[in-house]
Amino acid sequence: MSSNKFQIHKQETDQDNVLNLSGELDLSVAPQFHLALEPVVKQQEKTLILNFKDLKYIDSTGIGIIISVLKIRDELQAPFIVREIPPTIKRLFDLTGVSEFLYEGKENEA
Amino acid sequence: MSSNKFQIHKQETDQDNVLNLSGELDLSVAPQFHLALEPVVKQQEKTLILNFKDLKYIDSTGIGIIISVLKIRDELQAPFIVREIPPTIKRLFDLTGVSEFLYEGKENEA
Amino acid sequence: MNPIRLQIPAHADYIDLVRLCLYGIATKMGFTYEDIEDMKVAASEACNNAVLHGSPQRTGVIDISFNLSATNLSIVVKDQGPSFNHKEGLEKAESLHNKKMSNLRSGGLGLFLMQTLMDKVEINNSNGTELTLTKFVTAQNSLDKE
Amino acid sequence: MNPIRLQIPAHADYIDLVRLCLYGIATKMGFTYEDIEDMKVAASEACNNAVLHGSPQRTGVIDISFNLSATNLSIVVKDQGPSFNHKEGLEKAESLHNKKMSNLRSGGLGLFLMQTLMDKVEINNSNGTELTLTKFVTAQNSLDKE
Ligand SMILES: Nc1ncnc2c1ncn2[C@@H]1O[C@H](COP(=O)(O)OP(=O)(O)O)[C@@H](O)[C@H]1O
Ligand SMILES: Nc1ncnc2c1ncn2[C@@H]1O[C@H](COP(=O)(O)OP(=O)(O)O)[C@@H](O)[C@H]1O
Repeated sequence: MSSNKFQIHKQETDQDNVLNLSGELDLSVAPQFHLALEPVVKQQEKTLILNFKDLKYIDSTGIGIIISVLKIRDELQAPFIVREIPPTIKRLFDLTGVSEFLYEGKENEA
Repeated sequence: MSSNKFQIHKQETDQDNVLNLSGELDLSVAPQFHLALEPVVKQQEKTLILNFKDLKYIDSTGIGIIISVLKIRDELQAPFIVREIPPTIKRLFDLTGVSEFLYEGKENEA
Repeated sequence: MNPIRLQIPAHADYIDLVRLCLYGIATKMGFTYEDIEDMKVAASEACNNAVLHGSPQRTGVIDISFNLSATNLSIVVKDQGPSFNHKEGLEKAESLHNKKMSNLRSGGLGLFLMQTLMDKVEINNSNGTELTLTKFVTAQNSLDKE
Repeated sequence: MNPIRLQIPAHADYIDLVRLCLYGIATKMGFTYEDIEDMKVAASEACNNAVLHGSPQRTGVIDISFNLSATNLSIVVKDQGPSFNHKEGLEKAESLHNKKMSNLRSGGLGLFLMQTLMDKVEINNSNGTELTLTKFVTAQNSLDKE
């Protein structure tokens, strides 16, 4: 089915791998998110950045994937930053407690 | 129920009664539309103007009400103008043939 | 595939939910914006009729089912109301073109619009009214398979 | 009043239709934006579980019903799958607060979120899983009667 409900726009620099997420991150698009993470999640030398600015929806499926990224990056001692989390999504990060493990970076920061 | 799915904003001048329609005009809001028309549809001395600019949806319920307005205004030989019909709504007016009976006025015209 | 089913009280207040669901389904299937708008109106006309003519006590329900295939979407609208002469209804349904102002009626455009906006309209009247509205996904926007 | 019913194939692709319907219904009832967002997540969590745990062959369907009253909305999500220890599930559901990174699991937040985001969560496991999520319309945005 082609609903384009979730998009990932990737930006790569010498220092960072940035994934800009937009749309609805739910169970149906989890495979798509995994696929996009696969080539970057184990790159220790680059900072992995998830930008949530245009994300409209997330639930425990997406939060679960973020937790798995957190754990992999932590084990590798590799930098991982989240950015521009909209209020409705921030609320879910806070309620679930995943916020406590996330490092929120500002633009121009790696 | 309070869905505010359909709104009518009325503007009255010395010459005109303008009803600006917005939202979805369907069966559920037909009584609301009738109620708004009631005090103006028989005022012969003023031009009755329906502005469709912000209307997002119409079906045969709304078109039927417009036909009844057309007939009343025709019998009274009173002026009736429609304005700023969006393409999707114009298409339905054309398909049903109601377009042939409507006089489309421009802004600044009564 | 199993159809998607929606059941609403036979009351005008809930018909917009049918449009909302239809929008979600048709978007998934890759229908164009114009086709989606056409289907929204046709499905609403069917539901309007089910509410106005198919639910004498307005206490009933309307069953809508959305049957998805790779080539088309069929929307079935079912009420428990009395039967009517649907063959004649479908044949006589007509627009206002070439009519005189004095001959216009404010009703009677529902079946006309359904026929005009959809590719196929079928009515089964054996037990309540079951109206099937079909639209084909046009070639340039056909279903992307996963 | 009769509930509004939605039936979808037990597949992740159709869960967004539940959110769409819920959005339409909750808007009508006068729920706040934040309450609607909360219910969308909770209902999706219930549907996710019905797809992942309640439909072993993924050939089944999920039945959702929306029960509207003047004071609250109850969303019932029903699957035909195996039963589970839902008392323990509900009691043990917890957030990640005060955990160590090494103890984090990437699953297990669904029941916690449902309980946190809704006013009431009930599970009936006698025949498949029937999960009822209830949210009260708060005073300042209570249902406007027609
Ligand atoms: N679901 C239905 N149950 C009973 N009668 C129906 C149904 N749908 C349509 N009809 C009959 O067909 C007629 C034509 O329907 P339609 O073209 O939609 O126009 P309208 O509903 O405005 O009269 C209706 O007036 C009604 O007599
Ligand atoms: N509808 C269901 N049918 C069967 N088992 C379920 C259902 N919902 C939840 N469960 C069980 O409860 C557990 C906890 O659910 P949940 O908190 O949503 O987390 P998760 O689904 O991520 O494991 C699931 O792992 C599953 O074993």
